[in-house]
Amino acid sequence: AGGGGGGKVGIDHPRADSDFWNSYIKYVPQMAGELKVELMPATNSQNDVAKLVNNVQALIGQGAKVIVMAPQDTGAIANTLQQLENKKIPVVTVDTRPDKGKVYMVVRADNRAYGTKACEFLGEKLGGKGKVVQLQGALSSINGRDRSEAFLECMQTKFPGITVFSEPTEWEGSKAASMLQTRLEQNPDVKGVYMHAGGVHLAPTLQVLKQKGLLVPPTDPKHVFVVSNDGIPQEFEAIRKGDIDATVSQPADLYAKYALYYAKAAAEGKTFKPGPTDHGSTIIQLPNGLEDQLPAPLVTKENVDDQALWGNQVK
Amino acid sequence: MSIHVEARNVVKRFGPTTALNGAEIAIAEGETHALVGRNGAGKSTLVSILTGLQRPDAGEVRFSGEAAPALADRDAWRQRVACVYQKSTIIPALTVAENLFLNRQSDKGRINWRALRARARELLDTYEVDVDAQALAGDLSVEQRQLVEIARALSFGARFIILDEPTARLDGPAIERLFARMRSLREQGVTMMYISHHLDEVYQICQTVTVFRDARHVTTRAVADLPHDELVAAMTGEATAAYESRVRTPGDRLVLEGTGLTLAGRYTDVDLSVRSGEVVGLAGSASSGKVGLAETLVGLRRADTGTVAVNGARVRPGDVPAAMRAGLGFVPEDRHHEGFVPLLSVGENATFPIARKLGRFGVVSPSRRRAKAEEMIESLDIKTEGPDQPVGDLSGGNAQKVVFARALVDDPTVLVVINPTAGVDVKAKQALLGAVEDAVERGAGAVVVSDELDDLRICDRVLVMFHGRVVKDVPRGWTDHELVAVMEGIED
Amino acid sequence: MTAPAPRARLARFRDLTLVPVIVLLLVVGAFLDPTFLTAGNLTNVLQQQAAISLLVLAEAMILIAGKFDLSLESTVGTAPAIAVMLVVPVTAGGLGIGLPGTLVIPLALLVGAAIGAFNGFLIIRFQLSAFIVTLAMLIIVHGLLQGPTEGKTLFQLPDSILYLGSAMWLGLPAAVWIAGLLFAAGIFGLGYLRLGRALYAIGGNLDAARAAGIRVDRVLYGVFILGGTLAALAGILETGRLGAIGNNQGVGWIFMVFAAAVIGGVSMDGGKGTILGALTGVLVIGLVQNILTLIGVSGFWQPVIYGSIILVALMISRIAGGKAQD
Amino acid sequence: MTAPAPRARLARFRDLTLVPVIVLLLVVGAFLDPTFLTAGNLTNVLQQQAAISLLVLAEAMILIAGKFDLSLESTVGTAPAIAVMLVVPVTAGGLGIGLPGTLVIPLALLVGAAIGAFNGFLIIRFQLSAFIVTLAMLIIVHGLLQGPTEGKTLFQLPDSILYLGSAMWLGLPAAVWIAGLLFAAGIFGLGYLRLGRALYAIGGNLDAARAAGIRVDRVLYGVFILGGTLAALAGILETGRLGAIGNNQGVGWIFMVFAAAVIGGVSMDGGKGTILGALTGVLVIGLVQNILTLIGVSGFWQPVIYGSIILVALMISRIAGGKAQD
Ligand SMILES: Nc1ncnc2c1ncn2[C@@H]1O[C@H](COP(=O)(O)OP(=O)(O)OP(=O)(O)O)[C@@H](O)[C@H]1O
Ligand SMILES: Nc1ncnc2c1ncn2[C@@H]1O[C@H](COP(=O)(O)OP(=O)(O)OP(=O)(O)O)[C@@H](O)[C@H]1O
Ligand SMILES: [Mg+2]
Ligand SMILES: [Mg+2]
Repeated sequence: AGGGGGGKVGIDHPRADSDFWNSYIKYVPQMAGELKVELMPATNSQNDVAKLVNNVQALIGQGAKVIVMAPQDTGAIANTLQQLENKKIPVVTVDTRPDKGKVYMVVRADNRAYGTKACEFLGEKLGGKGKVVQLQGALSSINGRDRSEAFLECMQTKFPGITVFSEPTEWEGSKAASMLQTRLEQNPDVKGVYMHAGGVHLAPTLQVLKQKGLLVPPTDPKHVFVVSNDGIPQEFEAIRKGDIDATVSQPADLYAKYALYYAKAAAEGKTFKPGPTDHGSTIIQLPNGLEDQLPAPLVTKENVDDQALWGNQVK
Repeated sequence: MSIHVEARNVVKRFGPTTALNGAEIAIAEGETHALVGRNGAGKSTLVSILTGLQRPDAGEVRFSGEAAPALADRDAWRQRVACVYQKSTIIPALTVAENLFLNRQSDKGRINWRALRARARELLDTYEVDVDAQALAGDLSVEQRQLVEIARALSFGARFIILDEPTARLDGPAIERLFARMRSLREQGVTMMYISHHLDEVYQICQTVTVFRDARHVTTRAVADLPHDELVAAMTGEATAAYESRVRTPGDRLVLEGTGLTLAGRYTDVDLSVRSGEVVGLAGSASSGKVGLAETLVGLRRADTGTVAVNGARVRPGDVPAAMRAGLGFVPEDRHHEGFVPLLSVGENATFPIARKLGRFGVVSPSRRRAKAEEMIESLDIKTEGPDQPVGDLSGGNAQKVVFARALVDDPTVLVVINPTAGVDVKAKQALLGAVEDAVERGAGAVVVSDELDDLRICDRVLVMFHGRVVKDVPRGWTDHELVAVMEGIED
Repeated sequence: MTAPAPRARLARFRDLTLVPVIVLLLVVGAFLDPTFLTAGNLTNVLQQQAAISLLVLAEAMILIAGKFDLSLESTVGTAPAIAVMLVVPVTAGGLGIGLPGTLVIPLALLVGAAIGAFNGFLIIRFQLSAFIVTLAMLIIVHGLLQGPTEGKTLFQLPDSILYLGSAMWLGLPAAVWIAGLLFAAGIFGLGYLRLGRALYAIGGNLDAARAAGIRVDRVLYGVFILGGTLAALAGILETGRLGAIGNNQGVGWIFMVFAAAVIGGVSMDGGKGTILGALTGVLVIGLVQNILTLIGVSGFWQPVIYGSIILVALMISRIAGGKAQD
Repeated sequence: MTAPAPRARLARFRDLTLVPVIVLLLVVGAFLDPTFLTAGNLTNVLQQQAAISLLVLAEAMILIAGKFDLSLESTVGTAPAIAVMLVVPVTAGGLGIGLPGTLVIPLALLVGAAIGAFNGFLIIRFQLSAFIVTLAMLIIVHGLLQGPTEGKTLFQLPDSILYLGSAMWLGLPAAVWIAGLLFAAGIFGLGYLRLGRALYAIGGNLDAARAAGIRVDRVLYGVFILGGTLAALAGILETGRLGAIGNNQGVGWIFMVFAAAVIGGVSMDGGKGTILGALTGVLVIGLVQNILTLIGVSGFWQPVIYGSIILVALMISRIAGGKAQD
């Protein structure tokens, strides 16, 4: 028995192939120490919901009393949530909101807000006209879809003068580079890029812009405005150099912290209500549980050195 | 006598080749009918049409006056005709029992394996085939597989049986057993069609013979009325004298020497030496170890103990390139298996051993290769469209000539040929034996490994092996009977 | 009366070369984690492997017949998804056709069979390379899931399609019973039925099979269609287990399927291997996955351990089998 | 003096069955989008295909020699990544060994060669099935990238490794020159070098090749090592193009590689096909991708169109080639 009361927390990590999730994975044991959560060895479902289901079964078998997970496929987890509910095991999900099945708390930043923020930033910089490219993640992921839909919706309503090209990259740098290169060839007047994942899209985008001679300061009329998404240190570096203009900082540290915070609370039998929280966020009511919507700040040259950003704390 | 099987005016084309061009055959009830012809004359193609595996482009097949069944109706075909095909139809990964009863393991429902084994054993006993019914067919020797195929064909109880070169891979006693079986079947009134390049077998076992040449029917005659040379003339379209082996005096130089060679399970303590200008035969019945020994001499196998020297220099064991560089050329046992690369051209297959001499810096000059290949095609009389034709498109005899070309291309001082004339027609056989003798006249020494007495006739002496040991060194002038007696271990 | 010959006896044991590996995994697993040997955990392993094992069964039959099918993995998601879309209303992601919900399982099986038949058509009729045809089909069939769903998960499913994958029969998941029964049928069929033996004949020597009167094309069509149907059934079980059809259902399975079949002794060259052997291959893979999960090996290093275990199992079956693989 | 026989002339044209397809794609592309036929866009297509084309070159040689290598795709990421980790400091994701940065390219090529040699060792020495060995190696080699990087992208790379993939020589990307030269070398080598012809002999009939005095094992080792090295070079070019080494670099390429080789006329059965044919296969795939991007086909339906085009190309090369594929 560890420090806290209530019992063991089982945690499944969704994937190990992106910088964002890797930072999250690193924060988890650190936060568990701080919050005195009795954490079981983490499992990793490698972006495969079938593996996630297997892992959860194993964690329960090993005596988990609370489960923390981040199902990348939000539909296919319904049965597992049902089983967990039957066994009276509360579930905290991180980053994604299951479509069906009871959850104790969803710890998530608003992915639709990412898309909207990126759209607003680019729309203003371009003065409401011109062409932008959206490098999408995988179309089968809810977060990718949320970002994509919100971005398109916002562009249509607020900046109807802007043409958007959406490129599905399957989270692959190689596809992103090829598609952006082709699109720039076809439309040399593209003036903005929104990348869904800085981890995979940042370097290829910069290489393509460099090759085309478009990697110039914002003051230059040839400048292409780039908004990224994730908030990893390399993006901050690029913002400082003026290579890109902004990124949405996905709070990897807060994900880890509040996932474990709510897991511990669940184990101790605490309950929460919708409304503002003590950490600058709001809890909203879902049909199948509650969701704590953590703030996801837009990082630009102005606030890139803010030490509160998780991207400035990794080293 | 009524006609049991008849093919009329059959035409079959494969792309540009016409395998059968208005071919006919009529086989009378109860006779054993030989079909002979040179390689590529269309014999096997007719077999596949007579057994319902292929549809003729034109013409018809009739059984006892009735039209042949539809191609899809395999059961009907199998009641009418059983066949030992030229190409093996054994499935190596299955047991002998299952191969014997393939697709008729049971009438319907569950297969009773125990009963199947019993049936298989019974069948093998009936035909005196000494093979374990439960062994995997892939573990059998070539000869045993052939016997299993024959037993299977006979087991259908069909009134008409086709045997396409069944003896090409059998040794003397096995052939005798097969013939005994065929005679007893004939007494029971079974009709047979028999294909072979061994014309003496035709005289031994058949009553009527049909000759095909260039995809057409040439003649059908009673065997008794057709002298040997007339038969050969019908096949080749010209008068051909029987092969006369040449006389020569071997030199003194030892070109090939094997000393104290032993390979467990194959051969034991063999010494062998070949002088320049000498042809040494290696004979022996099944499993005597002669092929294993020959493969060791050329580097395809590694002996457990003992050494091989070519032209006085020891050759690294189990190293074909080293043996070739030392001056050795060879024809392997099975041309399909080790003889040629079917997709590559005649020119390329023939010149692999000298590729390094056809250009500098690892480059092979196509024009020099073509020139060399044309020379070989000319000297061995290979029937081909040219050096660029893939060997896979050639008929068996011509493919074997390409394998000879490969062995001879580097002017070897030692030539080792294994079963040089297997499945090869009369004329090609003469050409190939002539090629061996030509090489020897140029000063090479040769080893001829064969079951065929005709091949061994060119040898200055024949080493007879029995159960892995050389039991006798027989000089020129032997009679068939003497040599066979030694090979069978009856006399020593 | 007659003692079986040593070779044949050995061949029978060759199916079971992985049994020592399985025993070893059970011992090692028990040693590493106390939960491992509990009935609950082992049941979970079986349930988790139930769907993929049907693909292994299908692939083993196709491989034994000397062919190849990569597209099975895509059928796992696409077949049930298309069936569901034909049934549910537009609001739930359907196509607006609205067939009765009870038809959903037969529809899914039908879609699987149709995919198999199309593969067979291209491979047998057009004599195209099976590897590359089914590779293209893997991409196309998956696109037939992504296209109409636009990447969205289908989660409002008719109850009937959920039942098989989630029900318990006599204390064991229904999926385990189904997989068990189908494997038993497979072992029997390929061991004792003429049709099953025909697969070995076709894979071993196609011309010989044809000469023996086996209707080669018909049998091969049958095997591709059966393969597609089994993949669809695997998809139904997986759908029931997960409660929804994600866009990635089945994606990436095919490698594990081949690994299981081959370490279980099925030859890539046709004509060799048994369904029982393939089953042991599935179990080895399932146990390894379970143990790695239980002991919590870092996700980053899992592939290395995993791949190495496949290599080792391969060597064991190579050494025990005694022959070169192809 | 002697005119080539009709057969041989036909065989020569068989390499070029995709040329009409390429012409058709150029026409259709020009019709659909005015940018398509510009020098800039076509250069982009070549640059985008440069890295993957090296894998096709490697795989074509391995296939012609009658073997198989799936693990090439993992080498594309892992070889440069390991080389980089040996060079950069720990803060940049390195292993803390700190070899000089100028060594990074030779190191990457060495890692690729070592992976190829290990594949060869398992396949040739242990006589294991190439498909399944390289499948396990695909997983393991990718794990060797994921493990030490813990899934992170390597962003801070030595300049030397970026140069080849991003430089321009005489107005064309260096990568295009490199791929072009290597293909020219491949066409020459497999057409006119003793060693190259040996690949055809080995793939066409291994035993005959051995009996013809070809050192089969040595040549096969060579081809696997060369394959690994080319994959590493592809990785270096890709790294330069993308400016970083992500954990997914190369992942998923292998299917496209096989598709390109096979529609280009290289047989999965060994001994058949040419490097020139494989090159036409790469170009077809590159042009299709480019056109789909230019006209902006919905991402959801792209796989269906894509897979169908592979099937059609396959049929065209089947009909033009005239023989059954294997
Ligand atoms: N499936 C096929 N495809 C193409 N050509 C073929 C095919 N089968 C036979 N041929 C060609 O048809 C001709 C006749 O062949 P067939 O096998 O009938 O000869 P054969 O008389 O049996 O010769 P052999 O004595 O060598 O067995 C040959 O030129 C052969 O190359
Ligand atoms: N690949 C093999 N592995 C093991 N034993 C073999 C193999 N091939 C042949 N043998 C056995 O080795 C012995 C000698 O075989 P070898 O082929 O040298 O004899 P042979 O004189 O050529 O016989 P045949 O005339 O029947 O071809 C036989 O008992 C044979 O069954
Ligand atoms: Mg024949
Ligand atoms: Mg022999």
